[in-house]
Amino acid sequence: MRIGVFICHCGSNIGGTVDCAEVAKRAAAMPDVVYATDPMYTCAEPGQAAIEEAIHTHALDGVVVASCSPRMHEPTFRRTVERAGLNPFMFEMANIREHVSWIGKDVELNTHKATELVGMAVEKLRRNVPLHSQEFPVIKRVLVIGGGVAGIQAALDCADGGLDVVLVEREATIGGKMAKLDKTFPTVDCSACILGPKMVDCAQHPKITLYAQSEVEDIGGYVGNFQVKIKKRATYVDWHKCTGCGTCMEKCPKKDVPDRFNEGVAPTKAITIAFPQAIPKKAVINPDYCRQLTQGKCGVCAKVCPTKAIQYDMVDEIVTEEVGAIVAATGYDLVDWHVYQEYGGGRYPDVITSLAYERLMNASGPTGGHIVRPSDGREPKTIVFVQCVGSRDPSIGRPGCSGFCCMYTAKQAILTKEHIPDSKSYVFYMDIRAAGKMYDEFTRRAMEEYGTDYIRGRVSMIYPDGQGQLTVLGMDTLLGQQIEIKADLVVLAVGIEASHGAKELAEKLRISYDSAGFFLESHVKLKPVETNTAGVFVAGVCQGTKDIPASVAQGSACAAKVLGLLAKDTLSSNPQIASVNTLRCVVCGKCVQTCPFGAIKQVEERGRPQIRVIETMCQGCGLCTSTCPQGAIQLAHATDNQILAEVNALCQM
Amino acid sequence: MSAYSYLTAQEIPTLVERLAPHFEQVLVPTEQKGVKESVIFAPWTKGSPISLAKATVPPKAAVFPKCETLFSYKIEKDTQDAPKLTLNPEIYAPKTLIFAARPCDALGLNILDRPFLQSHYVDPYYAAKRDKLCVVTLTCPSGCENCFCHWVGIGPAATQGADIVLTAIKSGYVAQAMTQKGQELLEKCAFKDGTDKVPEVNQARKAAWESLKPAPDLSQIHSTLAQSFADLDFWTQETQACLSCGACTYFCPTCYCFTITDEGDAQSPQGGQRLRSQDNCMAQLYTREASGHNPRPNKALRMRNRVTHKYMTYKETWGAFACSGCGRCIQHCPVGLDIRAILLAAIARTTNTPDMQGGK
Amino acid sequence: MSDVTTKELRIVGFLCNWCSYGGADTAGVARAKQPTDLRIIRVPCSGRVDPLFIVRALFLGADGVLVSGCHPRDCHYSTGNFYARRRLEVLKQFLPILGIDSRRFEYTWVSASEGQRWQHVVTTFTEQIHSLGAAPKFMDVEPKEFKLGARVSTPILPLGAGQDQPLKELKTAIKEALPKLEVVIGWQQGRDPLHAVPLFMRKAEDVDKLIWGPCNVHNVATYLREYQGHKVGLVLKACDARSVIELLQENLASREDLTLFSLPCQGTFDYGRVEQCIGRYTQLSDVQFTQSAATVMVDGTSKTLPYAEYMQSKCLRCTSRLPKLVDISFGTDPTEDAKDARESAESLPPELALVESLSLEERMAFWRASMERCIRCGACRNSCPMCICRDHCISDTRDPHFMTQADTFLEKLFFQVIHALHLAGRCTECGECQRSCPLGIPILALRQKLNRIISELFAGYQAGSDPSQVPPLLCYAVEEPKIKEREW
Amino acid sequence: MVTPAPTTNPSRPKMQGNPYVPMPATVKEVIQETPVIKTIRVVLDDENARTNFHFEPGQVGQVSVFGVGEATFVIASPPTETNYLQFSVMRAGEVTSAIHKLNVGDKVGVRAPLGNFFPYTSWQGKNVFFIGGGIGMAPIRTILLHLLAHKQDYGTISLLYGTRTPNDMSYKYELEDWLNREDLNCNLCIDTAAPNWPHRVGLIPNVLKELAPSPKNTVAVLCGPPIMIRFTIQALQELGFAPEAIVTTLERRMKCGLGICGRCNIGGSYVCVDGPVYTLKQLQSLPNEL
Repeated sequence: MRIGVFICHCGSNIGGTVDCAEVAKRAAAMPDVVYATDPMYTCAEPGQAAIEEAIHTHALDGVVVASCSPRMHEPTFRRTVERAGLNPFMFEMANIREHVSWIGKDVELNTHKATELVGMAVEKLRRNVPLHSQEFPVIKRVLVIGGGVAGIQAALDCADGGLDVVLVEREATIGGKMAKLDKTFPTVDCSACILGPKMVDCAQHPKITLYAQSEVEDIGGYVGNFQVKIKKRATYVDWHKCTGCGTCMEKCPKKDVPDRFNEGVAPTKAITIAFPQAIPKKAVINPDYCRQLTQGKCGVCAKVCPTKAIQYDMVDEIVTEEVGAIVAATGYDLVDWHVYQEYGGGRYPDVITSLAYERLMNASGPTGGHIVRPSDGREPKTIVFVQCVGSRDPSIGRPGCSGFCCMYTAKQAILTKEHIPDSKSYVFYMDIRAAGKMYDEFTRRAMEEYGTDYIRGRVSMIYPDGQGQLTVLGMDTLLGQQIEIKADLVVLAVGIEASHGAKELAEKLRISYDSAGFFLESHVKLKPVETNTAGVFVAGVCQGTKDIPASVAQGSACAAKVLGLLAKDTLSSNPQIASVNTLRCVVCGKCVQTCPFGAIKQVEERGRPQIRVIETMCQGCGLCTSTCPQGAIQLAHATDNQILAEVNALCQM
Repeated sequence: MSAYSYLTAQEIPTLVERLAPHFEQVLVPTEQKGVKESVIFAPWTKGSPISLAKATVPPKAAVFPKCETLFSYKIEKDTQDAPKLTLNPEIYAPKTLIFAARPCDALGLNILDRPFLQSHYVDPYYAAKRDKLCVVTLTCPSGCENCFCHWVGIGPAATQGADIVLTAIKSGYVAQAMTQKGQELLEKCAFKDGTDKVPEVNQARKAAWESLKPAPDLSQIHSTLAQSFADLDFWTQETQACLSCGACTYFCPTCYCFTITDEGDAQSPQGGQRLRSQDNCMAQLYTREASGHNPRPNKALRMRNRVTHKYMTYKETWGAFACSGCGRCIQHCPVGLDIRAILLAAIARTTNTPDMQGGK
Repeated sequence: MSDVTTKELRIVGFLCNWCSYGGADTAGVARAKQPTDLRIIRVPCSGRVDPLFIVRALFLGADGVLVSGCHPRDCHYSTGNFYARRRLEVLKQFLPILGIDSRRFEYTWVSASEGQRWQHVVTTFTEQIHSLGAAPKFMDVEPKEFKLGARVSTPILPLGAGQDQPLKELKTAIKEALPKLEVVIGWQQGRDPLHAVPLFMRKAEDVDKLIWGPCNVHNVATYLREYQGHKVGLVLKACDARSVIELLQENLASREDLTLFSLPCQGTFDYGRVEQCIGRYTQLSDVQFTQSAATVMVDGTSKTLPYAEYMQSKCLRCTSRLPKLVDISFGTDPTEDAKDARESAESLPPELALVESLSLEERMAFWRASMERCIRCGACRNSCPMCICRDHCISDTRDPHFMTQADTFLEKLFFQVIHALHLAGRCTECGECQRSCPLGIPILALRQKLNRIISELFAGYQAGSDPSQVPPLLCYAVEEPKIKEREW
Repeated sequence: MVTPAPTTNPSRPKMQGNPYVPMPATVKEVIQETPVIKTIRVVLDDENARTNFHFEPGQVGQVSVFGVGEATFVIASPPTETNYLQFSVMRAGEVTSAIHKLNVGDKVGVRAPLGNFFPYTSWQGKNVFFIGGGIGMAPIRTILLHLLAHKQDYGTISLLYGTRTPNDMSYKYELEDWLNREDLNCNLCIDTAAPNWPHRVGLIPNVLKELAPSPKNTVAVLCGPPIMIRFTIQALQELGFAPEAIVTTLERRMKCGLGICGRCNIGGSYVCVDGPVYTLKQLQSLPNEL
């Protein structure tokens, strides 16, 4: 082999504490190195040109650059050597800036360390082989999981961009959490008025196929070629016939069914249409409560349905869709706040969540928009809002801020005053987080124009005073004194976590999630909607707390990414993948079992079992290589022999 | 001086002590601690205990080491000129004494001599060591359960291949010089003359012979095996229990398969070595070619190669068996595979007589 | 290449590309001063780190090895670090049995944003290695032998005694099953009545050769891999059955292909001890098995082998005398009689007890002395029922080139480490490796140690107990109650 | 007593000195023949070694890449070529991959000549029909060129060279010349039809049957992969060639090359010293271990 080594000074960044010329001199003595030099800025245009020139002049077939982190410039230099006719993988980097010159001042030690890092890179490079990508066709369809505002936005943008969209929604209607809200901050405009048209667009868009009351059962395949199994849960109503007239719901004799959509504010029936603007506006029977389904007698809805849409023998159905990309927009659920015994743990009917409070305020909610106490239906006059219930609380494992509670609490305080002008609202808060456009102004209005009392401190105890009111004990940390408020209604700003079932979905998508269940993006800043599984994107709160504008922005961002990805007719596979040496493989299947991506399969070839890596699915983690006892499956560019060469080089230096 | 010396049992260490100054290395059977008793030929230093038991591992490593350097190589770069390649052959051949080997061990050395010294090429590594080797054997007092030295033409009291032969008698040991080299050494040791003990020696050797059970006639075994060669069912049947581990070959005093490998980067500062290591013809990889083609892909074919090499092809080439009947392959086989049983089965197969179970 | 003489120690780091390598970059960008000793090898994922790399580095003279990956749940490859955590924890606890201080190896999690944490990790680990000093080199340790201590001795009933009738029934059953099976593997008498060899029954008359007794040492499950996909029968001791179960766990055998026969077993001979007692002999004419001992006639002398003294130590500790998984068995299950064994099963087996009683330096000396006599015959490997690679052992190839051909004790010890680590969570402790070693090297100690580590870490897991269990190193848990991850 | 050692034909060139130590050599030229075959031309470093080096066509050499190991290849240049030794190497294992990475000026080692050679003197006055399949063309080339250099001693010289695809043909730079030579009846074939292929199409045994060379006073010499050898021998026998008129070379994994280490033996015949050239008649006398 003929290797060229370039020891970058990076101005004085490296040159200041590493004797680059000396490193180059020592590198020249290393095996297979035929050329070594120490340019000032290797990544700059003249630096790259010098590499290209050296490749030609010295007939190099491999290049080592010792400079900054490969996480920074490896792609740059790979392109450089490729321009000069080398395979981009005949290149190695030694990180002598972040790992050497910037973390120590001793020139002698640094020079020594830099030399050894270069030595390792040379030994690795000597075992590199050219790697080549493969092209494969893509399916120009996208799956959006979750029909909240983020999912709706992503679906609409993708569909408008010309892609076929499959939108899967777990509930009977799309709209997500936003559909439950009354007004939105900081403009206090009607949530339904701005979301509703988008929901209708979704339903009517010729390129969008909507599966409501459905879940993703299984995902196979890889970027460009996913096979998705979708479970359409039985609705017991033939949606082709159902007109959404609501007669069934009206006549259903079962009246004590908990209402998920209304956050349990009031009971509902066993056959329901979630809310008047639901999309699709179709009835669904709750099989856990329906008398016909649980006891085998009733059949009222079937009798009253004008279109004979009721179908008690309906079963779940699995449909398979093939898509090229997936957007996950599964949103959030509230933290289980019942762990807070000091707030009653759910025992007091007049301590409610802010989401339930939204349903109380909402004109299409069960109270028709009248704020009343769940316990006695009276209008509350003193309302206490408690912030950070289940947020910023490491004791329950939820150390993070939920992001939007400060803002909606201000909104709810304002709306409360507008609904009940003679009411008084108190807000217990830790810090006010109002960092968005017009946000701080908005909270100020809540305080200044609407007379909401903001008390900095936590509520230590809520208990009924025995006379129909709740005693709220808290601490005003600014005044340093105990506060006691007699409240008619307490609204808890309950923190959020990833939607229930998100972890299971993450495993199907083969993406990571954090302790609150939020999906992990590929890079926190630079790849906020990508994930580490190619072709899978995340939008909205499923990735982390965010408000409506941010969710919508992410929905659009995902659409842009998907449109960009699927704009090509073919994709090229990552060549840094595992491959099986069938002469050595004993087909024990341990790699198949451990592969995080299901990218390794046992197949029959000429009647004999063989292990095969699906090139487009392999992500290049190398778990299989360290699992295989024979060393028969090797990850290209990080083979056992390459890593051993580095170990040997290090330990024998 | 006589060719016989007499020494008491207590004088065995003295004998080694007196022989030792004439050698750079003295290998004596040494007992090892472990979960079972084992005895290996280990370098002797004054005071080290000497076991007179038959060693677990034959002494062939003295001439054909487990692993030896053929030469070291190094490529040094020169920016101006062409790179410089240096090859340094290393022939390590200390003057060595093997003490208290058994007759089968000594015969084993003779069997190794032919391919290494008398074939198309003289193996310089083997030749150098063999040339400087002196062998003192101890005759066996009796046959033992695994041995079958008398099947292959020697016996418990055979003397071939030894420079000095020790025989235990009631009152001690008699050392008999068998070669000029042995005679000179024995003289230097200056023990009591043992000529008068010769009848006792002969009696002890005779007793050893008499302890043996009759051996089958192996004079035609090469043609017997040739007739069985193509009968794959036979070989498959006989090797069912084989685990292909290779204990039989590594513990064999006559097996001389080896492999050659390079270890170490030629361009590294320390260079590298081309090593020759004992290898194992029972391994699947032994004959597999880079293309994946393997002329001996299963254990039956490999066992056939091993057995026919020992009793057929070596005999056809050299006129003798490549087996000294030491029985280590039987004793150390994890599944007790018995090469005697294979030979008897081959005979039974061609003569159509019933299989002599277990070879006894 | 070391032309700088400093007090630097050799510390090797394996960092995953996505989190920890980025974390180290972040520390660099923040100019977070760190000791210079560490040299970083960039790997895609902590799951890529083969524990053998670490042992190799330590054997080659590294003074410390650090592995750092993404925090659990944050893995770029979603689950790579979960596997890494299990493997690396097992390795860390395993190192001391070799004589290596476990503090020379650490693994931790650092994310790409945790520059400060990286600085802390490097500084702390480097200080830890400096406080330990340069690693003692195996090459500098004088070989030293140590003798095995006395073993727990439990009264034990012989496997041969009183089994005549069940054996007869078993033979009949095998003959009945034979037409549907390609072969049934059991034991027959070997070169003399004291030695058994595997028996391959294909015809009814072969079945008459079947024996059942304390000489049936071989684990016939070892042959199962050769017959994968064929209908075979196996005559099993309870311990052999565990190997079968483990193979089923790994999908390397399929239950419907197997017909499992057994009789209650009460122990088999430790031939190392038997040979010590009997010594060299010319002829062994007869063996009588009674309730408590076997009497052997050798060269005209009668010798007695009381079972309690001459059984394999695994038999003295055996708590289940009839396999958990069996199709056809006869005789009564004497497991109840094994109460004493249950107690002794808790104690350390003699090989492990010996090594554990030694200091780290003595362990190095012990392994050096033991492995120096190894002649790499491969009997330990090939007789292991779980050694599935067989002809494709990683030690016999240069692709990958983990081992050299050089005949040094360290290479040979490394081979034992490979074998042991490849068995981690899979070894049923049948002891065939050690039994097969012609040189009596107590290599079982390494496997025994690993099994105890695995059992401690993974809720008492024992390989080969339940065909539906997944071996612990082939799966993971998001929360590992027993793994105390090192958070510095 | 010990029978006399196996005798080597005294006229056969043999390795001199310590037979395990290669002669240092330098790569002079590297030719990419096909995607998987490279030809290297090496020059022995030592002048004495160079002048004293003689070999016969068919003899093999062990090429060392130090640090990787040795592998056996036929010396594919004719003995008349004194400027270099040529080896054509198909990439398969570790050593061959290392050879493929060699550059001009790199150091290698050569242990040669080893083994026997083609018994060409016994072919004088006869027609010779050469059959080369794939990489098996390398040994054919050396003997073919040797015979062409002494063509007056032989009858008609024919060649059938077949590969899987046109891309797999080695020595492309010579083929045109061979096709045009008057003194060589050169036939090329590939397994399946390919665009712009003007020559024959079909598997070697089938094409051979189409060509149907007369066995009369003719020797057939064939080299190639084991499967091709097996079927081509069948075809030759069908055409009426006698076992002693069929000459082939065997490929075995070799280490020492000296007839000791025990890898390459077929029964008692060691391919490294008794081979690689065998007549079918000789092979038939060996135990059937092909």
